[in-house]
Amino acid sequence: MTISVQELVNLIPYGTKLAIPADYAGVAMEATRALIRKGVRNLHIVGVPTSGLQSELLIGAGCVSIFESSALTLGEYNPAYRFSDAVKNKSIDLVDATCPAIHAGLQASQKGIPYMPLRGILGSDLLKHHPNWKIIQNPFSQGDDPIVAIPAIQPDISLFHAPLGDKQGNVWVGRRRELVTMAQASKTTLVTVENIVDTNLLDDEKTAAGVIPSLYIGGVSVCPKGSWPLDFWQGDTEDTEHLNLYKQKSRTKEGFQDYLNEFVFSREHS
Amino acid sequence: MTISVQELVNLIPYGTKLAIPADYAGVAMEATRALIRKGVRNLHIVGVPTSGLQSELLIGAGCVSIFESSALTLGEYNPAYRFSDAVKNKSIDLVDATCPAIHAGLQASQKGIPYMPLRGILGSDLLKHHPNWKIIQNPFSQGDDPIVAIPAIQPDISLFHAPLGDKQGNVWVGRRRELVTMAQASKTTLVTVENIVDTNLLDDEKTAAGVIPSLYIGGVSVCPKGSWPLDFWQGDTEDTEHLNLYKQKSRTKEGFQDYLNEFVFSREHS
Amino acid sequence: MSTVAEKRALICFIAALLKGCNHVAVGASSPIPGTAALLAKEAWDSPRHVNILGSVKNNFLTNGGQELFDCAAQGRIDAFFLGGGQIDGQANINLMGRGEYPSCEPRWPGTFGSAYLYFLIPKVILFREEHSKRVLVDKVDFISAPGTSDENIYRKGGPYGLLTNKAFFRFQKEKARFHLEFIHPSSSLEDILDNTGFEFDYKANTLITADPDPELLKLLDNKVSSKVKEVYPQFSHSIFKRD
Amino acid sequence: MSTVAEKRALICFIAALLKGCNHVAVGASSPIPGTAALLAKEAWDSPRHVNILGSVKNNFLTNGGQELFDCAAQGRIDAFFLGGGQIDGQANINLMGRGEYPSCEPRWPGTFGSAYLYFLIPKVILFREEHSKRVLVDKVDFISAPGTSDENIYRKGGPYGLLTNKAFFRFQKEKARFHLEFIHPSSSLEDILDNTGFEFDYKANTLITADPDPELLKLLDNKVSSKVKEVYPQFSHSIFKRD
Repeated sequence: MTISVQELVNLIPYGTKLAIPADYAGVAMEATRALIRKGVRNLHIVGVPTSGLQSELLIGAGCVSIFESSALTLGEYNPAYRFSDAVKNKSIDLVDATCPAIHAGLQASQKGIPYMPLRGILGSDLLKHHPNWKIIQNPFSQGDDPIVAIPAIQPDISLFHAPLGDKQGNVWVGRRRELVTMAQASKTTLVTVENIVDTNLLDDEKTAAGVIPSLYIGGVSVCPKGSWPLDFWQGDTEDTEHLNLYKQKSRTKEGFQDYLNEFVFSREHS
Repeated sequence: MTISVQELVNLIPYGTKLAIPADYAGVAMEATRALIRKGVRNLHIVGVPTSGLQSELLIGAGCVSIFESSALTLGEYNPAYRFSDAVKNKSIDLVDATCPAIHAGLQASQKGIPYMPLRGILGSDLLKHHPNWKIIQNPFSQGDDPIVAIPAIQPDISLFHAPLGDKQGNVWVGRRRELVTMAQASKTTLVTVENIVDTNLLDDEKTAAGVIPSLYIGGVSVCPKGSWPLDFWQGDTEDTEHLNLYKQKSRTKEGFQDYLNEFVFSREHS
Repeated sequence: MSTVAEKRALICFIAALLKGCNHVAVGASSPIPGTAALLAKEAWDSPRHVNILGSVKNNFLTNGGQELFDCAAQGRIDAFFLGGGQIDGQANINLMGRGEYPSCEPRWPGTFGSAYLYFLIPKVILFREEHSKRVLVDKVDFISAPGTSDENIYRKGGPYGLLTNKAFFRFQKEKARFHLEFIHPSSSLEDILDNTGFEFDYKANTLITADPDPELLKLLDNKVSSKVKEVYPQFSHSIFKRD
Repeated sequence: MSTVAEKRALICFIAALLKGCNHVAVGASSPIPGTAALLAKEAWDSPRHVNILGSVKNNFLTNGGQELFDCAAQGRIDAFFLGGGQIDGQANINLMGRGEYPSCEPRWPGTFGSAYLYFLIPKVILFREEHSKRVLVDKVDFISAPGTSDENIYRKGGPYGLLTNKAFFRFQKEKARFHLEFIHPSSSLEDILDNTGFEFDYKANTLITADPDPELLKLLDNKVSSKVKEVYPQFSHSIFKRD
């Protein structure tokens, strides 16, 4: 029941509101390269709660029109030159948030509620610029008690990389439970996995505890080392040399184009 | 680092707001009997989202002043005579809710927010009688769009029975994730477990996915078959004979007192 | 018609109602709907997903007790079953108790998730075997969950119909009123009029419920019985011969 | 004072600030605070719980990315560290970028969780090694998270102090102003006045930061270094000799 990475990304049309996880939670980098090859445009990225190289590549390749997240960080490899450029040139719209607000927006969608109230944030300049947040009064407080209402964020698709899938279409994400929230909050979810197991992941209560059931999954593709060159919490560590190379190349638009030509357009892993 | 069941229930004072799970999620029945022996009074029970024999016993034994839940059901062994009697005699205060509202109230406490909005409920007579719920307007809707605001439910203590604990104080609850919500929503959590393992449950990512970390746990007691006579999702099935006996005995106040004398007061398992 | 045959006919009747659904959830102590859902999955692979709540083996939810409700709110549950100690002609249901709340007598267990799921699951089938004026009343004493809501109320779901051991009523949302659609062979229009406490629409020539498809019954015995045995051991004992 | 010795002194200084905490959370790319938290746990078993975010091994959270924030809102995190491309005299921090938002130049990664955690964690230690007028400004260009809030704002936490490679300032909530508490041995009051872009309170005889306790340094080398190596391999290489 699995499909190729190419078939997987063909399920992501122009203009998709696409939720992707932070670098530590399993990023579908191979699928991202396939997405760039396919030439997708106008993505509304939701980085949960932040994003990294994946968004940097998509933005640099011109696939993104809206970037909604709490940060775009390459960690030790900062700054993200293509992102910085896009910000400077206003070639993408920014929806800058704070991590718990991204989580709360997804949880509101998960629960089918229009919004979730959230403490904090008041007095942050984020509030001045965010297009959707509202300050409301806490209805249970006698006195003046403003609180921020975070409207639901419903992505069209969540896309990530996970350690295991099974033949029934279930996916194991362990304690990366933001992926569960993302899957439930989104209309559907596409996953690349390191491996497909022969058993049903729900049959063993130990693995069942970390499973996203097939009900929420719209497509699974087997893609070993699918998060390269990023590290994977249940797999390889990051490819330091490659990331340093990226940092060098991406300083200029031309260098970035060279990088894409060499590592994205000329390579079809699946 | 474990304590006896007696020591565990000594951490539950008079007047505790006590969250307990539904029968299918692991009920600390042995601890409940110890609690009755100790003679606790004025409990505010929060049945998450329903309760069964545990509340029936506590109510019958006079330990409860408020019962807040979506149902008290003995399943095939209904009706719950002691509960029915208490309702008729108004010897307990009822806070009748609906399952997702109990979950939402706990999730609001877990997230440190004053309330969570929730769809449905409007037009149910629950709304007329619930002391805390409010109808508010959805701040993101242009038109008239009433929605129920469920205030946070913060229990003093959550009490349940789980399959495994470890020496670091972590507890494994697998996919019974309402127990995670309960633990995070409550000021502290007391647990009886079937067994303590020698390894750290967080060391293996398979088990880690189902762990409540020790940070949230206030006491663990080893108590094999701690959910008897109820069934346990990772252990024995229910003791049908005993539950039929209970049903018979509990028809009258005197029969119930006999039952307590025989199965609660005369037995100290720990 | 024997009770066993009646139950088997109800199972087949419900199975047919579930055709076309993707995901059907069933309460733990609802053996007839549960068996029907398993049968429909076996017969048509529709529903594709059947979730028996309270069961460990036949429940694929992994996010705790809240997931069922979240899943319904996400529009990912297509059909569900509700009962009630009282059901009235506007499809209001009462799971709380008879008499004036809070001192109901008898007090039933409580409202469970009905006050929520009734709003969010498109096809809620009211199922109550007992067909009497005690259960099917003109006005419920307590509305656990209302059958209809005003236009301004967010409501994605609600009652599809009411199935008893005498008949099947289709609920007409616009009129907030039941319409008698099928009369089971063991009953009659007079019997139904005599034993229903609410008014409903009907035609003089209301159809008799068709006998269950023999192929479906065969499938039930040959393919579904072992699964039913796992989930509802006692019930399975009562409806399958070779136990 | 060498850079290595300076970093080791900062570690010991922070460790002392964490004494008395139950649970300290540290960002993945904060090796000095992370090492300090591990050292304090080793030295005093206080904090009892240290959580290094982004790490698999040294992170005991199991409920996904949202748990850190929920945990803070529950009052279960006692201390945390924040930095900032700009920090001003009212303890406002800017992680967004220099210039006028949205076209910041440079644009930094973004606000992360600061706009939330600053309100909810009692002891937030601002830590930024670079002590310059570029970083310590009079007014930040963008308030990612405000240092203080009006009385009516729900706020359980906020800035405790600001530590740089020149000094430690204590934050005075009532005055919304920093007070210079310690000057590191490598600096001086003049140096600090020259390199701080905001006004702050100080006394002429401000104390010099004490040298780190040799016992604590010994513990760092003997007991904590192996753990640090696991979490921050490159950093560990730079501060421990026997690598």
